[in-house]
Amino acid sequence: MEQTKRKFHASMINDYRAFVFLGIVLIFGIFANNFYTLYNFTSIFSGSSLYTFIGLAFTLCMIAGHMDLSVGYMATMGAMMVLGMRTLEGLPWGVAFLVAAGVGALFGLANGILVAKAKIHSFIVTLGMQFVIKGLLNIYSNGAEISVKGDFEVTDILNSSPIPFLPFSVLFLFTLAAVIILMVVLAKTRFGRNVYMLGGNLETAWLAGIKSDRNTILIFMISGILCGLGGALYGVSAGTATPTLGEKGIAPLMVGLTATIIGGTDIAGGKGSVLNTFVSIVAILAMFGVITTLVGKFEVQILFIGIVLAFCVLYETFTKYAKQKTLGIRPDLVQKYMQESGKTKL
Amino acid sequence: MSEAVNTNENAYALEMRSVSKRFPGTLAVDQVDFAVRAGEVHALVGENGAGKSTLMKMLAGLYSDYTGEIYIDGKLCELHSPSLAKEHGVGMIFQELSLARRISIYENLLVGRLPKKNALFIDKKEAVRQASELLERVGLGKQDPTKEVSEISQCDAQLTEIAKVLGSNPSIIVMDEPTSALSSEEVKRLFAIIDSLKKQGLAIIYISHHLQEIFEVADNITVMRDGKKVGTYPVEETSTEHLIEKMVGKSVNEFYAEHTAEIGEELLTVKDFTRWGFFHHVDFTVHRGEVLAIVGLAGSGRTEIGRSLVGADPLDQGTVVLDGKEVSFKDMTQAVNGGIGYLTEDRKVAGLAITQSVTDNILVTIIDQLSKGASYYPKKHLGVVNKKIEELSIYPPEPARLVNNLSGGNQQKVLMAKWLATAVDVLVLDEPTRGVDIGAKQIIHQAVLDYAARGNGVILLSSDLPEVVGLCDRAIILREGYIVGEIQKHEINENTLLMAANGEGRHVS
Amino acid sequence: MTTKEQQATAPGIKQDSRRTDISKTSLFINRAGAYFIVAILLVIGLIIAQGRFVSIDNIRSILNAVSLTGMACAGLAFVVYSANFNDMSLPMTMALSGMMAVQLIPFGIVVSVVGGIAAGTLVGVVNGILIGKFRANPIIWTLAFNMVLSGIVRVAWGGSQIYPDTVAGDSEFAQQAAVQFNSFARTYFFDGALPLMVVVMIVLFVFAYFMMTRTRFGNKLKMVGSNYEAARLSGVNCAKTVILAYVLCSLCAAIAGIFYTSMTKIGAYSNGEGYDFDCLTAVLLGGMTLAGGKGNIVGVFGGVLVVGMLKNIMTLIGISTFSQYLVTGVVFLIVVWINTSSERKLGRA
Amino acid sequence: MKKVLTIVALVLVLMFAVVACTSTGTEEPAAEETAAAEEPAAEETAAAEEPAADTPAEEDATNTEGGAIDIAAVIASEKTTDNQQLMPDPIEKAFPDRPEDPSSLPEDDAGRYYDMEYVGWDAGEKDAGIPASPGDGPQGKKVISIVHGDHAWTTAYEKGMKQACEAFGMEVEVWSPNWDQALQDQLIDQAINAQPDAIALIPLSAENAVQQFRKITQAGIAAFGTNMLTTSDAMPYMAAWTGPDDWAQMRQLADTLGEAMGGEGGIAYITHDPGGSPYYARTYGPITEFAEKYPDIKTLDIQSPGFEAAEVKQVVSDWITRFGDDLNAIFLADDSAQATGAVDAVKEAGRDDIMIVAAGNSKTGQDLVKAGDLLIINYQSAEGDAGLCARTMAEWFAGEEVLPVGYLATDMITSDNVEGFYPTQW
Repeated sequence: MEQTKRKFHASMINDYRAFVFLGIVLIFGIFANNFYTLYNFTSIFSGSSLYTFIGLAFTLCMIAGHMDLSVGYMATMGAMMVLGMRTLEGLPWGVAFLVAAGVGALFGLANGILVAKAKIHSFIVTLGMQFVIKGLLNIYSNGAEISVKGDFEVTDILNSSPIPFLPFSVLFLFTLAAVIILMVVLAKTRFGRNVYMLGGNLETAWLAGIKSDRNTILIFMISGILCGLGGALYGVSAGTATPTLGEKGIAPLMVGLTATIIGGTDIAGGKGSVLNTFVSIVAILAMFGVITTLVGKFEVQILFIGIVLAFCVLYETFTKYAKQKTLGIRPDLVQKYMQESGKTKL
Repeated sequence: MSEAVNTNENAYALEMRSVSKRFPGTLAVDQVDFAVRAGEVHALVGENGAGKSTLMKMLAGLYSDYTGEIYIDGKLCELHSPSLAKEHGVGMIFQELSLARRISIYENLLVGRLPKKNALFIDKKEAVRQASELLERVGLGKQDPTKEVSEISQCDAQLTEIAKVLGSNPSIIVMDEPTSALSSEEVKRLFAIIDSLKKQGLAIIYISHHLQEIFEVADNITVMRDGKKVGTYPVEETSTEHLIEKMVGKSVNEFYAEHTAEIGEELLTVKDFTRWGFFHHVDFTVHRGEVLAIVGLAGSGRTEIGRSLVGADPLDQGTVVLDGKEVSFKDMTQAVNGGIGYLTEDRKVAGLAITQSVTDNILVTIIDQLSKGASYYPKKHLGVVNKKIEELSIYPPEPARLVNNLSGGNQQKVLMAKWLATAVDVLVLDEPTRGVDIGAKQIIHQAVLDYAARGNGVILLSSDLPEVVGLCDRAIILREGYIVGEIQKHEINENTLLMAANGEGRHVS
Repeated sequence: MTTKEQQATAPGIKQDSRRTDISKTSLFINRAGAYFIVAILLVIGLIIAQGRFVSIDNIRSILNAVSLTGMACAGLAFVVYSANFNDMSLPMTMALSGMMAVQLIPFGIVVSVVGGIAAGTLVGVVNGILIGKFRANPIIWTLAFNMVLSGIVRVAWGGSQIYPDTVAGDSEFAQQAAVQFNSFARTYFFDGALPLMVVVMIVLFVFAYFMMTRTRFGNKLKMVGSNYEAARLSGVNCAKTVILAYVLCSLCAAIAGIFYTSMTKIGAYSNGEGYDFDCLTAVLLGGMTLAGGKGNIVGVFGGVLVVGMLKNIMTLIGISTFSQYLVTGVVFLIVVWINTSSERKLGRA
Repeated sequence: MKKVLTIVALVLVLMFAVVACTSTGTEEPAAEETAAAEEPAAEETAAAEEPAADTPAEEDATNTEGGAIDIAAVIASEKTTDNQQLMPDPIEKAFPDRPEDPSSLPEDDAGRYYDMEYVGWDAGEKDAGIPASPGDGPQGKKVISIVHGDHAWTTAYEKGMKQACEAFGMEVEVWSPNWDQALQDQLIDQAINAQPDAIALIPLSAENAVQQFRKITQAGIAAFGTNMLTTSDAMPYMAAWTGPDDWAQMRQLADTLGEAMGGEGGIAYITHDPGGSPYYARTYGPITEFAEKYPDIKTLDIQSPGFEAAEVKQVVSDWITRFGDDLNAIFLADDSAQATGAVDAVKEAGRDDIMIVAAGNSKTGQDLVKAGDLLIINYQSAEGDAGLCARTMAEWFAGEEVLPVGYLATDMITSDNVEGFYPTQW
């Protein structure tokens, strides 16, 4: 009984803390005026779109044991490309979106090759790639923002809520679709399971004949495509994009990273869930909303997101620190010893 | 042996013909012929470093540069990668578990070949069903395959590992020390499984130090020594004594010169030493000039005693008296200053900083002694390093060379040198010569004896029995975390040690 | 048999990677490190700028421009060296020390500087304890701590900037301290040829050099960085060593933060933004690797020089800010790639 | 486990402390420490309350008996920190005809930037969705002001906004997205959700503003643009726009500088963040002005090193090396960190002859003007910016006619008049 109870607590913090966090935020929402309105939730969900795409990409890489710091800039690239193709080049929307995703894939490919083939740490590769993308973006648009130039047709479609009485905009439905597709891919396909295996135990994966290089490159490419699409959707829904999109405020990269950690994805890889990341992002945005209504100050937002992240890191650190002490213990010897010594507790 | 093969009847499931594998500095496997029939459990025994594991890794496709020929079911195969070996029906169960701990059992079982529902998706139901089937075959039918590996016991993980190998439908299964983490009841379960596999017509190669187990489970036994095959014996025609004689060979007496130690006063006394779940109520004493061996099979708590003694791992109860003073070490810094050193068993993971130079590695234990205040410059102390390099004949004798660019034997010498450079009174040596060539082994052994002869105490934790026999003055036997006996110098030979560790023979207490 | 042996030596088959002989070119590239790039840049600079490049003015301007990055890099090198990736709390360490220093100006210049440095160093102590002792993930923890600090600093000062002369108020003594504080970044020796900031940067690098090579701390840090477990089991007090590495890192960052504040004459939470990755870039260019225990301070100084010279030359050629990002990124990736492959060839990775 | 619990407890305490700090600190940012010390237990209730619900303590002399506010009297009475008028009169601007195709004109032709410089004046009909003025005056009206991000300028703007709104008896909340476009979009959604009477917005992006103002108007709330210019597409969705006339101010600075340079020489530009309206106004404003009036002044280089003193210093030092005596003047888009860096670089090189002009109105800039290091800066009151916006809103609530685009007066600060602008706003 005691043990199941403890297990329950542990799993609440380990596996479901994103939901717990969301719950806490929702409770605090009671004190905020107009928090529980359809409009507010539509806005929270829509606002989560960009962060979700970035968070998904980041989580995917982290499950495989890598870090992709370039997600923020790849998303900016997506937003700039889709609007650039549409407004500056006059291509149809569909082609523009394809170009955005394709460019994302291209940079993902570059990241993947440098990580898998040149064996450079992903942290370094993506750090350098940030500068490269930033430079290219600025050169492409000459530093200026690109907008839909009054062509709000698709923007309006993205921002409309097609289902009555539900706070889901089309933009959010696309986001939700991406979450579900990635969840299915990770859970239901061989590739998805290989991602976990690569992060969990590279040697096992190798011994089992999983082509680790090819899979790593594919992971980074998917990350790029997600960012490209996420950025493109955001850019169109906002009607504009600037090259500085990925670096202002609490940068989208930071929100994605924080949500990944809060969602319980293991920093060393092999464990994680995109659903938890998604829930964390919604919770973070809801928290921003509550704080804005209650306090109205940005500094409190950054403080709270820091505290939540710090709390998760500390929790993980201390449990790991405590676990280290009993690592490798032999339960049969414990049992035997307890029987002999008459002790019931260690 | 191979000439006797008749390819039509009595065909070998596996035949290796004069295979060799060279590592820098050693010939790990030297022209070995080895053959196993289908439906046979073939045990492979030998001392540490005899080449058993290398031979089997060759079979599992971990080396692409072996020489010789390997026939599986009469066909010549090139086992240059793990996936090739798998295709040819070789299944290998490694000593260290190769399961991803945070991933579910069924995925570990079916890694790389999860069943598909259609072109896109895997079929989880089918996967779980297949996994359950596999688990059933190893007697884990009640286990839930969707659990994470980290949630199940060590024993179940070991059995899962076997199930994983079974999943690829091998015709040959290699088990490397499969019982090291199992209790005696669990071992029985494992043997029942092996028996059923045998009946299904699989060829099983079984590597173990537990001779008792081997007699229980094997049909034929091949003995290896120093990378060469000594011979193959049907189990009915041999005995423990006979095997040990073959494993040890005559070289032991030649190799280990007789030494007589001058045993001085008590140096280290350990009482009621307990870490729950690892070792319990361990008492022993080490005298000056004495080499005390703690002998036990893998998983007996040997290493853990050493680690707890120097504060590298926690301790639940017990007292340690060193040189008349009661001490308790919270970490290794205190232990080294207090006079106990610990040479780790895994030099690459926990022993040496292989990306640093020989100098840095040798001096790391004595930085505090050498430094004046905060100031310390390793190049000033090259004398100390050169002396150790000379003492242990580390080759090439370049203090600035990176450890990674040395051969395994010389790396181990560096590890030894780093502890000999200190002024500690007691040295705990955990497998001081694992995976080391004969030459290096001899040098390290001489260094250990010299160290003890200077009036220091040595605690030797080794599974290399000739080493124990050749070096130690007294041995205590550890089984399942408890001390079960003590053997004095005049009684020590490999025979008595092996028997004691295997739970046979006389217990002296 | 013979076919087997031929195959065993055929190309494409993996050989034992532990080499006993060492590739000369790899060793040269590895040793020369960032200075190889410095030399190339020097040649480019000489060609394109026709003599103006090596003028005292230009050299001083390059050094002056990198002095803040350089100060922070001298400290950050310890953290990278200890295999703890990066100190993401660097920006807030700089901001906090600057703001504390400005806030303490009414108590005199000495209290102000000491207080500012102490506040910054405190960040390092917390980081060090959590990462060195409890083994928290260095990236995530320092990132979280940076956010927390950022929040605290913004809340504590109400989101506003503070000016040394305003904080000083009307007191003559405090006003003088404010003037002194603002003059730190504007002090020159030898008739304007040698700015104080450059002197401080060089002093910090020399200090870091001695800390890393000539003290027991530095040598222990090398072992901790290369193999934490091996160092621990050799009796090295790893926790203490890592804590000290973080303390040194934030000490240098705090000094840089005070100069930054003195330079802008404004204490603000945004001081130091972007220094986390900028400094890491310079340190990695200087030949240190994330695996720890590799590279040296001389190399890091070279990396800092590369950053400064690259920017200088690009501005001299007239490359736009946008293209500068691109060039920096590409140069960084190429250098790191060469560095990684030479490390691998030397058997160090 | 104990340790974990301790940490949890600490974090919780910290969280409550923060809530306490900030909820009381909204009105007086500097006093939050004492406030937190005084009432540590009141955190939750304080947090739940509307921060702006506290009625202004100061006695309002302009309050007439009937409760209606005399807007003109309020306008006349309020002063900024630097003793200027908080709510100055908006200024109209004359505008020339629009060229055929501005984008075909060369970079240094003023016509090319016509759509930015004269944005809003010819934007056509206001959108029908803009609600009608209630006509019952500003009292008790709820206003949400969304700024662009945290900055010392913003703090001054916030102060001005609160001071002005309180004087009118309006409730105001100021929200900041910290320069994050995505977050600003979200804040707008939240603001709409809160159903205020008006929303004043400093858009982060001129293009995106169309979408933002459109959204507010479609929700039936009056939208007021402030400070940042938008594209003309956004103008129909605003009840009114107020703010500084960046282009005119830059032209004014350029004129004065051109005269000081004697109509010839080389000039280099440090820009604002590329892409935004200040970028064009503060770079191409002077460039086009010079092209028209002083064609012998040559543009040497344009760089965007951002707002960090060290970076700017490096760029300016490199310029001095590269151009030598050809460099006679530098035009900066910012008079604080950029000015500090540029002045330091010039001094270090001993090139006191280089004239530096900066846009902006910070304490740093004013100090540098006073010290003679900067030639001129422009007077651009942050509080006045907010004040004008509040005034326009108040007038609109009262049903008065407001200008569709109302500019702040353009003034320059030189060493002659700098003393009159102390103490500075930020």
